[in-house]
Amino acid sequence: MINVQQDPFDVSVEYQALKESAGDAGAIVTFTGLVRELYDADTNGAGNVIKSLTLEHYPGMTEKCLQEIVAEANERWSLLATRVIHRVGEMHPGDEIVFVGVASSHRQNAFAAAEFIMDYLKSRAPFWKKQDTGDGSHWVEARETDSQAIERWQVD
Amino acid sequence: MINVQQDPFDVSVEYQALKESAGDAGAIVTFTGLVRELYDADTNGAGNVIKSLTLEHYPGMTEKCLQEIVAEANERWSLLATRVIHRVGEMHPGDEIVFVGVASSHRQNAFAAAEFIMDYLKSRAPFWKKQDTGDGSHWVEARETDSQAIERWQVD
Amino acid sequence: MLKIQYFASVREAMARAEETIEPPETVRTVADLVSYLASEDAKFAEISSAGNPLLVAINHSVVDRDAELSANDEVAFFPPMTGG
Amino acid sequence: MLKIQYFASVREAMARAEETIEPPETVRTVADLVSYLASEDAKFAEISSAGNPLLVAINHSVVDRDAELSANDEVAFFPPMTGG
Repeated sequence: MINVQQDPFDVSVEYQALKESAGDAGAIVTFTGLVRELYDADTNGAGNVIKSLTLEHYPGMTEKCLQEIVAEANERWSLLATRVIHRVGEMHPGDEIVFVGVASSHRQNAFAAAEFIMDYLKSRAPFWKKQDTGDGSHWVEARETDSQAIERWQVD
Repeated sequence: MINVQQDPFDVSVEYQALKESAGDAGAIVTFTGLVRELYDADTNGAGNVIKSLTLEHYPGMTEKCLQEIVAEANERWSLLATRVIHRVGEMHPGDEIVFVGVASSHRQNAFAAAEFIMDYLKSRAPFWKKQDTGDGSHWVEARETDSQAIERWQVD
Repeated sequence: MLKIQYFASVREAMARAEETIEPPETVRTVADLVSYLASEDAKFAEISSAGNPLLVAINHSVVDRDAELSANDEVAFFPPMTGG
Repeated sequence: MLKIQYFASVREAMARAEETIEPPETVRTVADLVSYLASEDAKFAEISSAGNPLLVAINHSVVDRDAELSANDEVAFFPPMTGG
């Protein structure tokens, strides 16, 4: 299940849905990404307090891209269920932006698949963040570490 | 927070507690281990349907061991909050046995720390599983893959 | 006819989200299209100048500059993704 | 005086969870203790025979066979862990 939505989501609802649709799962890994109040020095909001974050996406391409990432994860690891939710629109510190949940028979597969989905989502899915620090807003720059993160998943 | 308990736990309560105690977290990873009905051919319950599972532990050593694992994870990755719960006693298929939750500023640290804690918990914490397949019960044998899993975390 | 879309910082710089254009027949690849748009619009010339990471998608898939264009393609320009 | 504890399959095979023993003074290391217990109890001899993975902890820490024992140590014997 893949959702791109304005509305907040509820991690407990998503966990239960994952558990119920997974059948005989031995391992469930969830990742939740949240809006942080303080951005690091290595992003261009260096040390600033974030008042709000606006997420833009490319409707149509986003869903296609997330489906491809999840299909690839299903092919690499035997997954019993997956859920990916990404919010768009305006959010504030403490808000949950993204949820990735994976159920599998074994923990190694569940961990690997959840991290794989997040790594590809970060660098390949067409989402863009703009942050407002109170004295003007600016687009978040892509992190070098995020494009490097997907290299280890690449099979020659 | 580390708990070894007979009682079931509630993943949503644990997630919320983690989020609240973490402060300005950017990433929360949770792992939940569940009792599977069907064990794999590579364990000695080969292909059998599990009726129940009984978890024994070594009170005192278990808590000490989990505290050491969590302390090591905190030292390696900058974590904002961790929660580890392991149930003991009798459980049934679908029941949640173990919960590991980690909050951090960045996703890579949260994923690595959660998987590290689970890998060490599996091979180093004194828990033992006995499964009842209806025609007698037997102790689960340790998996080679579990003792191998911790090798990659070892720094020379 | 090509449907052009702009996203995020590119959309703001171009001051428009989309447009439909009819480039000359010599425009066959993404590289050709980028040169053509840069020649038509100073803003696009700046956005697509060397050193600025500009991604291109044709019909919802990211492509290289040597990808070929077909009639009625949807071509999107945007900066590196920063979701998650 | 040593407090000995047995867990899981080892506990079942020994048919007891714990006991307090007073080994002879020649028992200085874990290896000495294993030999001594094996000489006293055929069940322990089987459990600790070559090929059977038997772990040992002193005062809640897993140790090697050459670890030295002290008076009043809590020594536990158990199979490889299978939690999680």
